[in-house]
Amino acid sequence: MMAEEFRGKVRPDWCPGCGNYAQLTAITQALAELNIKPENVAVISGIGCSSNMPEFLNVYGYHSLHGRLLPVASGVKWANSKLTVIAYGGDGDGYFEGTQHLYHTAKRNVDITYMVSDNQVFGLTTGQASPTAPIGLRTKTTPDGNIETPFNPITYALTAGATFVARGFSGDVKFLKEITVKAIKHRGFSFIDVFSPCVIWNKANGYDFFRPRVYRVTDNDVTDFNNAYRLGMEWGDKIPIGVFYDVDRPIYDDVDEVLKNGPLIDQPVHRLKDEDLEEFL
Amino acid sequence: MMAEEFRGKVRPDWCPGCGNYAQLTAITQALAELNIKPENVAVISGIGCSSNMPEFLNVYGYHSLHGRLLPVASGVKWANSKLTVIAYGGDGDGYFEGTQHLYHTAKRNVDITYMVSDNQVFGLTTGQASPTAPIGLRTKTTPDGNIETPFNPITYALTAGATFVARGFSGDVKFLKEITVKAIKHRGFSFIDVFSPCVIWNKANGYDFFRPRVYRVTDNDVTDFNNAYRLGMEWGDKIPIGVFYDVDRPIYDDVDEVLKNGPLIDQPVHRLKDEDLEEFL
Amino acid sequence: MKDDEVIIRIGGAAGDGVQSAGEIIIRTFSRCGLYVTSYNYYQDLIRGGESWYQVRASDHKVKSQGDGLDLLIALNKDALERHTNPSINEGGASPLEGIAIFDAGIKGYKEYNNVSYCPVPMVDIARKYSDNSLLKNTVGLGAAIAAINGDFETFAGVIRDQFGKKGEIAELNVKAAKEGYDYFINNYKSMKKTYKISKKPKYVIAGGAAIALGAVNAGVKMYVAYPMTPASSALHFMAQHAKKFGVFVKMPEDEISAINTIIGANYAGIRAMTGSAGGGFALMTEAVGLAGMTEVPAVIYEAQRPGPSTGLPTKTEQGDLNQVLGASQGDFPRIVLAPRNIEEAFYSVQEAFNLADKYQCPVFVISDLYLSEHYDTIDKLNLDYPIDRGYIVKESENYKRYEFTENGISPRALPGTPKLMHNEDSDEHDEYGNVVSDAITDPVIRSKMVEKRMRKLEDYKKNIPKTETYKLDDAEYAVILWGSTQGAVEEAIDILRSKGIKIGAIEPTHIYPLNEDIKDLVKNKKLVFTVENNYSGQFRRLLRAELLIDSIGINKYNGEAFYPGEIVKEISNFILEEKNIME
Amino acid sequence: MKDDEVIIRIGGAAGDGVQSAGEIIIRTFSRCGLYVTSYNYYQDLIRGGESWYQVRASDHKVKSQGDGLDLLIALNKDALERHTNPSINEGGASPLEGIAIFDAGIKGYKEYNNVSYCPVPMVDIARKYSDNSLLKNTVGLGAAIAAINGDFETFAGVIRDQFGKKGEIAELNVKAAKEGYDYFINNYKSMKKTYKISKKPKYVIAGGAAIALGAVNAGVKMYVAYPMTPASSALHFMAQHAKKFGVFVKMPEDEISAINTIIGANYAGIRAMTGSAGGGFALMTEAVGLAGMTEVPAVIYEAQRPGPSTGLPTKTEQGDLNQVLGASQGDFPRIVLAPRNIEEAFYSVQEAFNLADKYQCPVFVISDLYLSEHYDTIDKLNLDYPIDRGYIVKESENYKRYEFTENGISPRALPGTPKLMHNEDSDEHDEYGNVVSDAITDPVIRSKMVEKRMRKLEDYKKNIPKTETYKLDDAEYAVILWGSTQGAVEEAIDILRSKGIKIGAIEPTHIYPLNEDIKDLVKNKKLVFTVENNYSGQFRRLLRAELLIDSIGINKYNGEAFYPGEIVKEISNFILEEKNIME
Ligand SMILES: Cc1ncc(C[n+]2csc(CCOP(=O)(O)OP(=O)(O)O)c2C)c(N)n1
Ligand SMILES: Cc1ncc(C[n+]2csc(CCOP(=O)(O)OP(=O)(O)O)c2C)c(N)n1
Ligand code: SF4
Ligand code: SF4
Ligand SMILES: [Mg+2]
Ligand SMILES: [Mg+2]
Repeated sequence: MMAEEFRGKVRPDWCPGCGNYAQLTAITQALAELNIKPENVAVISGIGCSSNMPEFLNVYGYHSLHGRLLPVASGVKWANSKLTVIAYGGDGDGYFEGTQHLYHTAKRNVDITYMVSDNQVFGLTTGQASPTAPIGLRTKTTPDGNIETPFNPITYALTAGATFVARGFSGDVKFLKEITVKAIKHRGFSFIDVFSPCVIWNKANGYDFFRPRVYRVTDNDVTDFNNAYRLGMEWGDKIPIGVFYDVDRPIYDDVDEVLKNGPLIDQPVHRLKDEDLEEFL
Repeated sequence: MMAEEFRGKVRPDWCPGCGNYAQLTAITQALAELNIKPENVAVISGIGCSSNMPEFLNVYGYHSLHGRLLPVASGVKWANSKLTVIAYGGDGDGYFEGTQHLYHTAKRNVDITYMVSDNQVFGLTTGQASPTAPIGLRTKTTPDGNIETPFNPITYALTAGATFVARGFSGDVKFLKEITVKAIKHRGFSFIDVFSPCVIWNKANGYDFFRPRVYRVTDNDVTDFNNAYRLGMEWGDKIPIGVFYDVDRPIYDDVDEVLKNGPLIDQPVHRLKDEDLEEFL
Repeated sequence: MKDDEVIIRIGGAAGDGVQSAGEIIIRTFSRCGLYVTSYNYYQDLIRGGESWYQVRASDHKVKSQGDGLDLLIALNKDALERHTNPSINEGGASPLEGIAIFDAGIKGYKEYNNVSYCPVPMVDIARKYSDNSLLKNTVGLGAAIAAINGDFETFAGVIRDQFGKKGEIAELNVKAAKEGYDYFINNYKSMKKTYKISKKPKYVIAGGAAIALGAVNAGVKMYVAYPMTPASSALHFMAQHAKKFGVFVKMPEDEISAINTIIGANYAGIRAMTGSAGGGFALMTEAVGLAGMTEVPAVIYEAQRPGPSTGLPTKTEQGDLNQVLGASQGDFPRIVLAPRNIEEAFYSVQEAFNLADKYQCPVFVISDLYLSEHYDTIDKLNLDYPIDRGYIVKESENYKRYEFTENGISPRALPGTPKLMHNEDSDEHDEYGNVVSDAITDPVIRSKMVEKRMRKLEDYKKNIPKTETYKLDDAEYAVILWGSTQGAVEEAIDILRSKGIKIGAIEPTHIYPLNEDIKDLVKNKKLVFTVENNYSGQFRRLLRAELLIDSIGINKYNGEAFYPGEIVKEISNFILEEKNIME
Repeated sequence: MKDDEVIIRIGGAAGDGVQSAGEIIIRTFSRCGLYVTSYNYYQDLIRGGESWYQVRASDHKVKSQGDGLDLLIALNKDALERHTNPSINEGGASPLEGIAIFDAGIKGYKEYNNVSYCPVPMVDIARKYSDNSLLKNTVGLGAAIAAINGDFETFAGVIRDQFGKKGEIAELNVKAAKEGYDYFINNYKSMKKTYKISKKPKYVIAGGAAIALGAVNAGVKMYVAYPMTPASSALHFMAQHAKKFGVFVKMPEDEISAINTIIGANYAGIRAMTGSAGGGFALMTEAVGLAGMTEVPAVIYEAQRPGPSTGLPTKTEQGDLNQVLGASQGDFPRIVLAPRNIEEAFYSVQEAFNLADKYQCPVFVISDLYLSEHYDTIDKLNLDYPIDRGYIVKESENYKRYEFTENGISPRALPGTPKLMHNEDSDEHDEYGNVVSDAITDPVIRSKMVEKRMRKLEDYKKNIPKTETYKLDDAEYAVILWGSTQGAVEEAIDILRSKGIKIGAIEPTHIYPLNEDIKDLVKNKKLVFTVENNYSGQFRRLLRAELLIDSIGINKYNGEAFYPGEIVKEISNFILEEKNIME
């Protein structure tokens, strides 16, 4: 497959320079590399600039509600586990409105890939501080600078029990693509937080901020939880990107008595017979 | 003050033996010990057996919605920071419906005390598996046994940034009271998960399960995050109870430009004057 | 108190085994071939508190818990005094006029006329067999079977099934029951009732289970819900039958997750369902609009209980109609069904799935605590309800997910279908599913897309089944009802007719949108009443808003279901008043 | 196109500075003492896409964006062609009949009649002063001021204020503008308009800011909201003025948190408020019932945009009425206010706070994108709105939080008050606040408590201000409107009256419950119309449900606000048809 075959007819409407373009590239290239058929891919998004993604792809796209992409994606995957399900959304979407779903979806180890475009702001609603906004960031809602400790997506996902936890950067598409390939291949809940500059509302923390700071982590022991947690806490002059954690654990479908029997969509419908009603006599 | 003065006129309607009685005792004794006036205490609860608590107290009680006690409690505290605000609810309430609020309230370091009655089930709705239910627990919703990894309240609260994290046990009321005193005195978000047997719906994990396993932790370094996290992960033959983490960090009111100026309820109302409208000319 | 029926009530505290005793009686009657209905009065707490269970049986269909009480089994003194007190105040329940069975150890109770007190040494007998304090209930039930001249062997069979797993315990119970039975026979006089026992067993089923069963028969493959009374019983039933019926059942972190998960699953092509009660459903409302906008089928079970807010969690009301009609912003097609009884609940859910697939929109099945939690006997269920998955395509040239069609129904392509990849969007979109609010909003397409969606409802309106009626043909007065009040209203109508008042009922089950035929049905009626279990007359308002039909509201909002006698009284008053005015 | 007014439109792409150019024009007019209103047409994306801004000014009050267009400033070729095209299709906007100002570099555009093309070397002039591409807008604005015979000095003052912080830049802009101004004067003919410039400056304010200001003046101490267009502008205003006005502003994790936080704060005794749009408000509905049940005051600002679901985020609609009325299960008192314009929005919020405190219930202020996001000039705001905190007690013997009173209003005791400790409960409760569904549910108290709560609404109904009308006294036809359609409807009425049709308007602002006086107002009208910005006629249905008033719906649902001309056309057709039938 070619990455282009995964590109939709609609031209992305993101601002020139927006970090989301990198994720679009990474996702289409990863799908091509993995040789997945477009019809077998479902991309589910929330609401935000980033969440406009499905429209720009040639797959089954579902642009849902702010913060609700993970329940929708779980429903899709559980209904038809033959599909490759990717959830894609913003940091406001996933770490504010959808915090709860992220935790419990990760805990369940649902076999989907979740990529977050982390730009530290609400892009689409014109630039309020998001949960990952650094202390001091001035926005429409924080005119005197943000005062809340930023949300840490990595330690959150780890604590939740995600079996694949990674971080990417829109300024390093090649590496992002590699991470994405691994995430999609991973059996279980795979999570990628991507530093994705918003060139309009968060100029202070754009490519110029991250480029000198991020460094690729490649030789870490991805099965070492404590090391992953430590990497997640690392912040400052050096900020790691890469796959921090990657372990093999049963997915939800392995342990559920019904899902075990194969994709629900292929399981026969049970029409009631008289003997099914015997318990009511 | 005497603990009895904090007892309301309504007799608790919990089942005989229910773990919640211990929390009622611990809270009333702690308030008495701290010599707080009943009128200056607000106890906010969610919905569940545990959440019936406010009715049994002689304080300002607010029995809110399932999972929403923390936003309500934050509103109360921010409105009138002279009040001692205690949030009390169940594990379904706090770790399912309210997961999101717990995280963000802790992250903000709102100066309230949050105690959770953790019985691993939904008591009031007749015993479904709660997020802390152990693998294999058979309930109405998990007739073949629970298959989800249990939620870990301790590591969750720590990751969220709670500045006081503790665990208690209804079978050790004295220690629970001591923890509660510390939690209320703590300036910032203090969190206590309490093993609180439900003698009706979770007989397998009641006093008999916990009593031989729990042990008091008292000589730990409560400022050591990693140690606290490690204590939170400890499970099996030995399960620690006690204050795992207790650090001093600015509370939300310290850093907000308006809250800084004292209780909102005491701040004068700003009636508009003509000069306030000048910016519109 | 009619001769051809019997009303039995068991009273005690929560945790006393009141409900399971009631269920044993129901099943005994059902296996005797009688029709039974029941009423469960319980509190929002696990132990203690007052609780009672009423069973009414006859050889003809009984439709409500009924007025009157023939036999009381009192499990404590409080229950004995409460249910014999002529001014009993349980929201409409009648005091006992008949036999009271209770433990001989209960002494010093207040005595009333019309009651024949029949103490039975329930505790003493029970102690002979076991320490289990619930065994005394069985003794009392045995005595009750004697009191109503019931068939002990059928009863013993039910007991054996109930305690089946524990063979020895079952026999123990049967023996204790027989002692209770014999004690009554030897000491007291049984009542005379004329109903005939056929021994052709009937089904006994509660509303929640009927809803779940209906979903199973409609081919549901996924049920995702967060517990909330009175919707939980369907969830429990589903969970317990998940493996048997091949339904994936999940209790997620909250109601928001529940509905969005089933929307995902329906989008992916299976039938999936969720259910909740008022407050839990409130949390789902945003997603209702998502299903509406993306045109994904979704079946939602809304089980009402008294509000506002947490309200009375274990009581009944019909106060969520406004919420269901107002769920989510904007205009989009939704369909609301309100089954009137347990049997209909089974079919309504199946119809809901077909409608959801056909019209690609959210479809609600509204119930209430009374309907969902009580048991009825049912002759037979027709299991052949056809499944129709609607307009799903596998191939298409120039595929348009939201094609402008005449009836507004556009072709669905399920994920996995080659070549038909497309976008489904909660933003307003064009026929292909592409957003119209980006580069330039197209107001023309926007209008057309709104109209396309709403045309589905116009199409549906043409296909709403004729509104059912009860004794309406010659009626001068009409009662409009919806949902679970059917039984009480129909029995009230029978009583009023026996007094010479020509009255009938109009019984819409497809409550939104409404069938316009109701306009004809109310024509020329002297007075039209709308009976509902809420304060403000939510359905009465709907009739005004939709059909400009005005009516007199008969409302009850104390948490209990209507009793036929209450309706008779209120309607009689209005008719009397009207006659006075006429004269 | 009237002589005593001017309509200016600036068209370009998102990110081109369209909106800020529009605001400069508005402010210029306002400082000249003219009345201005505006219309903002933009897309749901940050850069690119089509966007335009319309300003209408006169020396008398202008109430809508108006029909017609006198002057276009086109920032690109696309905009030039679009707005001059006679079949322009922006949901009702008129094509240009007048002057088009655009950069002289734009070539090869399609030309239309009725347009006088006035290219100005905007880019060339701008380049002389700065690299900033937005400077060319200033040149165009300068030319526009010349075209309308405007006062350059006032305009320069606005520019200076706008770029004030950067003194040098301001002067640069003024100079560039002057060149544009001079270029126009030297090359083209200005238009003749008869409005008088007084130079007595007026206020310019947008709806969102007016809402926020109203809250401040009502004594709000806390505003908690999660951003959502079109409610965000109030949040932004509050955040930016938090310190100045002493309001604690917080953006929490979600809307559920927002509303529950302000309920906590109101319970604790301060005035606190939240706001959201359709989908965000859907998430708040459960908590609306909590406020209703616990009788905690809560003011909720609901700003509508086209639905369902995400819909058209930057467009306008009045489609959330059903949702607001149906928010949360069960029956409980709620009050809904719908201000008709920006000035009224300021007062409505203050009234809402007093009503919330008086009736201890949720009170909604409904707005829409058009009302919240556009700017109007306003003469003066009365700042003396009285604050009334309602029935709060500090002492009481045998204190009953939910005392059964005649008007249903019970005494509140705030936390911190000695001796009045009590419980407030989302479960049904007795007068003391203790739950009635525990040991034994008391159906009598339940009914009484429902009635007590609902009596508050009866009391309120007696106090709803008289419904306002417009030219209704001698009217044969009536238009009912709610909310932001006021301006377009009143202007339509003026036009219809100028054609000899006697028509007036009925303008309820207190839309739930409704004042019964509307029944009288519609009496004997030949035809009654309800104009609203939605598909299904949600307010029309409410009039039927509440007052049995039927009307003809005039509906627009393409995302744009009504233009007076559209209403004139539709109403004329109906009246013509009616006359034909009559004859
Ligand atoms: C329930 C709900 N609340 C609020 C909104 C408004 N809204 C749209 S996008 C957005 C935030 C977007 O931020 P983020 O998720 O970080 O995405 P980004 O635009 O930065 O990619 C919000 C709050 C909404 N659509 N739905
Ligand atoms: C929004 C909402 N969903 C569901 C419920 C029903 N409900 C009441 S209590 C409860 C769970 C109680 O469990 P927990 O919080 O663990 O408290 P416990 O009874 O065990 O103390 C639920 C689901 C509700 N009241 N509101
Ligand atoms: S506003 Fe920011 S996040 Fe949105 S498209 Fe533009 S650059 Fe990207
Ligand atoms: S059911 Fe369990 S949690 Fe509830 S009161 Fe009884 S013992 Fe306590
Ligand atoms: Mg973002
Ligand atoms: Mg629990």
